[in-house]
Amino acid sequence: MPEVIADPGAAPTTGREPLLELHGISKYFGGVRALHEVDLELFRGEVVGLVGDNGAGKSTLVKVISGVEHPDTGELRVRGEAVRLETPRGAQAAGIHTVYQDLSLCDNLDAVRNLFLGQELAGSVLRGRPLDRHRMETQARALLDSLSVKVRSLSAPVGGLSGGQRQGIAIARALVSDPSLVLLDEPTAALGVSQRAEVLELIVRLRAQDRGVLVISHDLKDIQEVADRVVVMRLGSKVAEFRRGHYGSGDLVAAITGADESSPNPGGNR
Amino acid sequence: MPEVIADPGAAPTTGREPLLELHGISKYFGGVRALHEVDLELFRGEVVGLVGDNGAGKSTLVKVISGVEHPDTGELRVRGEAVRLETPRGAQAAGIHTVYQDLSLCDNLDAVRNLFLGQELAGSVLRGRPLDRHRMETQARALLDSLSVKVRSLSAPVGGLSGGQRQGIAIARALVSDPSLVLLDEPTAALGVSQRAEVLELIVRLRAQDRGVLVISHDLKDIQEVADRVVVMRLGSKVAEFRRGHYGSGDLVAAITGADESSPNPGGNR
Amino acid sequence: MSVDQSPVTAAAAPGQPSTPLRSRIAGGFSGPYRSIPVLIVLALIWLYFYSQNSAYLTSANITNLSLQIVTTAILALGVVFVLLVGEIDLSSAMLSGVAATVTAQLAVKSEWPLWLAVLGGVVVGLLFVFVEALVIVFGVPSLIVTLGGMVVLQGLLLVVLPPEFTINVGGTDFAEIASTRIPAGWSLALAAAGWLVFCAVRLSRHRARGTAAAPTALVSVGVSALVSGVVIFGVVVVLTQDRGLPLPVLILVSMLLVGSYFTTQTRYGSHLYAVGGNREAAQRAGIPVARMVVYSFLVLGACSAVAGVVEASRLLAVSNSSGGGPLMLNAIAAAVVGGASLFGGRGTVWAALLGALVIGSINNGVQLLGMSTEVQSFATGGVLILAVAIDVVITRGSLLPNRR
Amino acid sequence: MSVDQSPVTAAAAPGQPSTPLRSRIAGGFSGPYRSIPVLIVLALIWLYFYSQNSAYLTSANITNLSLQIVTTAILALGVVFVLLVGEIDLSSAMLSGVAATVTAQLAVKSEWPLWLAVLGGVVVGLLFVFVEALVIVFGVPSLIVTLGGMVVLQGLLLVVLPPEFTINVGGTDFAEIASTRIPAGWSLALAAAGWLVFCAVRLSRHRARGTAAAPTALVSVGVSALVSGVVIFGVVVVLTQDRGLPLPVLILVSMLLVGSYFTTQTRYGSHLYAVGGNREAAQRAGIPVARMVVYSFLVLGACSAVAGVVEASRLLAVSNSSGGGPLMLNAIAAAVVGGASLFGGRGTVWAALLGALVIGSINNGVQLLGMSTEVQSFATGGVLILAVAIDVVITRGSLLPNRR
Amino acid sequence: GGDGDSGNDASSGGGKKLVYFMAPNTTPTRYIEQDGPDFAKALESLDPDIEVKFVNGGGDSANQLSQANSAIAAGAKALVVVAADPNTSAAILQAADGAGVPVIGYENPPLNGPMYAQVIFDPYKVGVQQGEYFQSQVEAGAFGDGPVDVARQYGNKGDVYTTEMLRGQDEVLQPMIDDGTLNVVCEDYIKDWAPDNAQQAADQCLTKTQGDVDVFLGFYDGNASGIIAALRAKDVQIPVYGGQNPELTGLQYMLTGEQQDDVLKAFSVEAEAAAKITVAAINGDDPPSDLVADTVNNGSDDIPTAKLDTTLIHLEEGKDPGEVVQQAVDLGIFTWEQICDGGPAADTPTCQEKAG
Ligand SMILES: Nc1ncnc2c1ncn2[C@@H]1O[C@H](COP(=O)(O)OP(=O)(O)OP(=O)(O)O)[C@@H](O)[C@H]1O
Ligand SMILES: Nc1ncnc2c1ncn2[C@@H]1O[C@H](COP(=O)(O)OP(=O)(O)OP(=O)(O)O)[C@@H](O)[C@H]1O
Ligand SMILES: [Mg+2]
Ligand SMILES: [Mg+2]
Repeated sequence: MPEVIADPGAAPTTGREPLLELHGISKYFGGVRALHEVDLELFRGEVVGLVGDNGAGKSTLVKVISGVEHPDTGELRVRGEAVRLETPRGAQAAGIHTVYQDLSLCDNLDAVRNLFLGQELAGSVLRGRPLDRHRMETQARALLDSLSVKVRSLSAPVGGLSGGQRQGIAIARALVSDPSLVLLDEPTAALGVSQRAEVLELIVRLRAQDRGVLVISHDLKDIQEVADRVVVMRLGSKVAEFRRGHYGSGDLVAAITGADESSPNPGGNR
Repeated sequence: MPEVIADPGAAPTTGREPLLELHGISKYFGGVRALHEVDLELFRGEVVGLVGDNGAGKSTLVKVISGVEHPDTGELRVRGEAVRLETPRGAQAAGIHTVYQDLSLCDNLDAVRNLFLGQELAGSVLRGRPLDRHRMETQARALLDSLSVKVRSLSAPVGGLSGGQRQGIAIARALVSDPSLVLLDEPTAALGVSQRAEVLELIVRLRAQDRGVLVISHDLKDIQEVADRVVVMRLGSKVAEFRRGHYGSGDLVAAITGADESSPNPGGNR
Repeated sequence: MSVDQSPVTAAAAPGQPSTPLRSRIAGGFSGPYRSIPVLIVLALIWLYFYSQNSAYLTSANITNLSLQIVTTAILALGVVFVLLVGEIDLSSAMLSGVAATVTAQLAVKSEWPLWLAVLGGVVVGLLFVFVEALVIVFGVPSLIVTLGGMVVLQGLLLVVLPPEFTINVGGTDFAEIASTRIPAGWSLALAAAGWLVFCAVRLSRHRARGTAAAPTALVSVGVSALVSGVVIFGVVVVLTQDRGLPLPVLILVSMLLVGSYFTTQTRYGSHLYAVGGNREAAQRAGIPVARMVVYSFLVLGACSAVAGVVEASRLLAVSNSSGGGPLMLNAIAAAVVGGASLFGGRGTVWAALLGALVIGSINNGVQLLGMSTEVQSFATGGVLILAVAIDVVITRGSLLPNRR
Repeated sequence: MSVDQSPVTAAAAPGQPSTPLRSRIAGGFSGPYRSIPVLIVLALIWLYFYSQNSAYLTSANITNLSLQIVTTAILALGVVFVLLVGEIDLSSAMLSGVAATVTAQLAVKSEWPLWLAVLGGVVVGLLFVFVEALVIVFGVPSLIVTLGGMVVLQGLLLVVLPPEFTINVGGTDFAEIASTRIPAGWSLALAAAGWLVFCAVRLSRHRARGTAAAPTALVSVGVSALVSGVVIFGVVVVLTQDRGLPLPVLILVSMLLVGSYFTTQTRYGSHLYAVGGNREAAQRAGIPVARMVVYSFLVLGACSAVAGVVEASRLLAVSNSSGGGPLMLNAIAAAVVGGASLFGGRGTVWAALLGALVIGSINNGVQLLGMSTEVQSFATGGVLILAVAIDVVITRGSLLPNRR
Repeated sequence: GGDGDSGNDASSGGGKKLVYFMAPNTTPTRYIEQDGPDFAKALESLDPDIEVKFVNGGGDSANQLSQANSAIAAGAKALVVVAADPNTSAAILQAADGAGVPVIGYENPPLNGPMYAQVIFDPYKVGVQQGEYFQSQVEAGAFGDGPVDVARQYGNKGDVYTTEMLRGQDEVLQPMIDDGTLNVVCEDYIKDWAPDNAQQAADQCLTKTQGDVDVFLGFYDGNASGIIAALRAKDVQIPVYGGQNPELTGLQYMLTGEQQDDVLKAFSVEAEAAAKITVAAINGDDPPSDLVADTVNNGSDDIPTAKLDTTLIHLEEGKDPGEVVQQAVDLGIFTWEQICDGGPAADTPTCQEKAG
């Protein structure tokens, strides 16, 4: 049972149209029910935390929003308009940028090319869209520095970079475009202490720029720190929603593990 | 400068031969110096934490110990005997088991096959080493349950599993063999709250079984909790070593970032 | 904003079943059920050609077909092993010619006993691929090694052939490999034995699960026994109509069964798939990757020698054109049509049989219709592509391409 | 415990240089420097054959060689594009035959102006690969589509050929494509212009870096200008000895330059590598993957039409054998020898030239030595494998195989 | 193996006159095994100062062209060319013409260009010969009364040789087809002339007609051997006609009575003729007029041509097949040892006798 359902009328987002609305989204993989009738709203200038146990369906939800996976049922609205996001390209056109849990980098390309993948700074069509390598490099360095990501060579294939460096590049990509909604799937998992702080900083900055942010993390402390609203998923369903200040860590853990419910864990192995 | 160098003579490991010794290990990737003259000792029944910023060389060090990468200089001793670990197979034969940061799972195989990869329960050579699928499945379920990892189907390819489920399987592999030394490279990065607790629990259990454990993590709280000794790396060099109870979080962070040193950060971009 | 976004016209109805059929189908055709779509495609091909010419499904033509595909299928079996570990091969068809020539030399000219001569051919096949595999393991791409190997084998074929460049094996023991027919009685007995073993294994597996085994599992054992029985006996009855079961078919089936056992039930098979799926991970798990690559090439070598011997016995001769022609590409295509991936780690040994059947059925049917050469080309190429396209549609359960 | 562990006999000396040479070399041959080992191998091949027969390096033979490889290299250029996005192609050689036949029909029989006829051939090439690419994008493996396409094209060739199955282009404008020689003066002027543009671009790039540009970077600009100048003028001088620079060579070089510009300097090129490197990631980054695959096939179609026209003009005729023979496998092998990967995302367009040069040099040399057919086969296959093996050793900077 | 090849030494014979014998591919055995060595032997006896080099085009015109260029560059005095594909070999002629090197076409000569001379067994005439013998058999009632159901197999579609032979066969057979004496139940072009394709075509023809075929008529011995393999596998007896360009299998199947006829081409005669013409070419003489009696237009030029005669041999009721095959042995095409060593003919009375 949802424990605290945010009442949009009372929220700080009062009267504003949601940037993103999901209604009754379900998704099956063969026999596995990854998402079950999930509803979600996200407003401009708001950070929503998405938490849940491993395999709860968080990444699947993100993939549905970013056009990678297609929901079996349900409806998706961007700025009030029902859309069918057929491809990630479509989602990007709708202003949605995603940092995926698996990073989705091209290991054979260097850091600069990965950073600007699909949004290269290029010349006119007439000249065959020549890359402005110099400007891209300069910007890349600035972006990575702003996240404290240290990459020794910007022109070496990212396949050889460390886990944290790779994650840093994936996150920095969100800064290249100008999205109205940013989805971050466990953005800090592989990051060092200072990089992690920079990313939390970044999230706050994105909110200040009036963008919507959906962030997934297993670090409840981080979530409590940055999220205006926390949505909890369990076994594919949304089970709870908390607003900042109206919950404690215990509430979150209880909702994640389903400890408060009398029924035994309906999932588990087999 | 190493801040607190453990004196083996005074350590709880007194008089015992180290399980693993590294002397002056260096490793270059093209022009990048990933490891520089690293020395390390690891004893039975000891948990050593390895921390450092992104790109500090932690994973490279683990790969050198597990036979994946070959050091350019330096010497490696297992149980006092100098060895050259040419392949991961060789390292395994020496009793070293590694959980890699990139998990190293075969996405096309199911959970059971991944768990027992290379150490399948199989019949006699005469019958062509038939797999004992039934026993493997039973054991796999038990292993995953012990880590609270919930995988709905043990016979679906792991390519479709969630990030945390995949990491759970990678860690559970360490329990299949009977290694004397376990290397864990950021084992909890993608794990949920309860799974993370189980893994910390597991590390303690491994120590109790008198095995050596080397664990890498960016979560300093976890490290402080389980590690008997913490080794700090920066830019490929070992810069500090602390023994349990002799340091605070501030010391760690300072060593990691090099904040205490007067010289400016020698690395960074370019 | 872009064509990719369109307003939802028919919003999903709320009352849908909990697991949509489509996802269930798509999920169901992975893994061991991957063969089902190919079988459907095969049925469509057969139906089509039968509707064009009813001679297509006579038992005589089915026997024809089975003999026409045997060589391709055996070679494709070897190719599947090599594809499984993520390598490719271009030399095995030529190798089959060389191995067959050596066998013919030994059997016909040197008058060795047939089994020893065949063994000689197999040894030649194994030796050659062993050298190739060593070079591949050293780090040279398999495409180059086997392409170079193919050129070398073209020369080798001229060397092992006698000066008159052909050995006619008609009328010798050698010719009987292809012409031997196992009488219906024996064939049925063999089939029955095989089927009983299959059922016994399934049942014992079921028992091994012990108390955990649900009654539904028992039902599934029963169903699979029934289905397999109908298929096995049906095929045997059809193929024995025409003077008995051809020996080459039995050879092919035995090789497939052995291959299937090793790839699915043993440690060795598990490692093959691991190497093809993620070579780095397999190596880190302590699997001797190089050795697995060598093993799979050795299987290829043995298969190609057997394929060459069967083909020579069917053609009653070896010559300097042995192993040439479209055999190599057909074998690779058969493996891929059957579901093996060029990128490694996917496919079963049955891919070899199914793919060869699809390709062979098309060739057989097209030729039966007696069209002109040009039209035959169009039909052969077009139907092949169409067949795989239908397979793709059924497998993913949707007409729409994977959106990219 | 295992053979993998051996006591360290010669423990690493403490006084080693900080960056061992081996790692530095191995690191240096990745990316744009990937071609250097292939060049070394090429030099070795040339040296070997020259030592066997000094006629090998006469300017006549070098011109001969350059004409021999042009067709393969142009086709391989198209193949590189397709390999870059992780697909494969088997049909382009046959397509080159069909496109050449169409061109010959239009130019010789219908008496269209040559450029229009060539355009017609190119359009045919583009149309055919476009259809193939659509099917591939739909989800059918490219191996199957292009194999089927090849069979269809074999029929199509018989259809587009006149009833006598050949068109003789000797003595027509068409024949002049291959026989035209650009006089030494013009060739040198062209080369000088090209070289100046190259230097200017490098210099302006250097300027663009502005204050950040170190003086060492300026030195490297100077060195690269010098080296490229020596290479360009050297090649032109050698190739113009024999009546001037052959037009086909100029066509090839122009296509390579355009291809190189697009793959390395433009957005389009970046996307090609991304699609080949990680298709899923490319798609998620918003790259129109399907469109990129179609584009790369279109490049292949254009290349194969040009290759066919050049080949027909060189042979002075098209016939039912046009596009057959070893051309297809040679083109794929050339791409792979030059450094492209069958698994996508690796290689440069220069791979086409270098690989074709390696293969062509071997063939040319082996033929020059006048060995018997068998020995020629052994030498051709063996040297090809050896050449790539040497390349592998130089590239990884070690004789030892990747330990697995 | 090809130990018939000679002149392997890389260093071109000091001062010797180089002649290149350019074989098309390795599929027909004769050029490597018979024509080549015979040619070299004949040439050597005519002029010991000549050195013959052998190259093999591997079935690819482009490859053959580059071989010709290499040969010219190496200082060849004459090229003897069996074209890999006559239709696309004009460039060889042009290159040789440009360098002033005479080209002697051989058996399957290049088209559409100037040539010194050529030696051929006219494929058109071979087709006529096959057709005429077949016609005589039909008229003799060898396949019973009424329309004769004949299954025809041709060569690779589009090849010059196929087109020419078919023209010859049809010259004789078309009237019979038109008047209903012959009923063609199947006709197949055999891709690449390959026996296995011939076998499959025969298989499918028998399926289609439910075995209702009175006779098979092929194009050469390779077709026949494929057809016979198909018939043997089905255990049916249908006569096979249309042998040509003898291969070992063809002569063996004539001994076993499964192949009815064969058109013999005396390779050694052809090689000798080519040798004589080559010597004349090198010496700058006209082609020897006793040999080179005709001219043939090859598309662009009138080429002096030596047309050699072919002999049709065939089985006959009551005649010892050994006698028939003896003619082939006499021409030096194969020896009895080769014909009788293993294979289907080993047990025939003829072989028992010859081997004994
Ligand atoms: N492509 C797929 N094929 C099959 N099953 C899938 C696929 N993707 C996800 N699943 C299943 O769907 C469920 C939800 O997965 P998801 O990745 O969304 O979890 P998550 O909440 O992101 O977990 P984590 O915290 O571990 O990342 C899991 O049980 C997973 O196994
Ligand atoms: N295969 C490789 N090729 C080139 N450079 C490499 C390779 N592997 C590692 N490096 C470089 O070596 C350095 C150390 O990498 P390593 O992966 O060991 O870092 P790490 O300490 O594990 O970092 P993280 O916390 O981000 O995982 C990095 O600068 C990385 O870019
Ligand atoms: Mg996730
Ligand atoms: Mg790491």
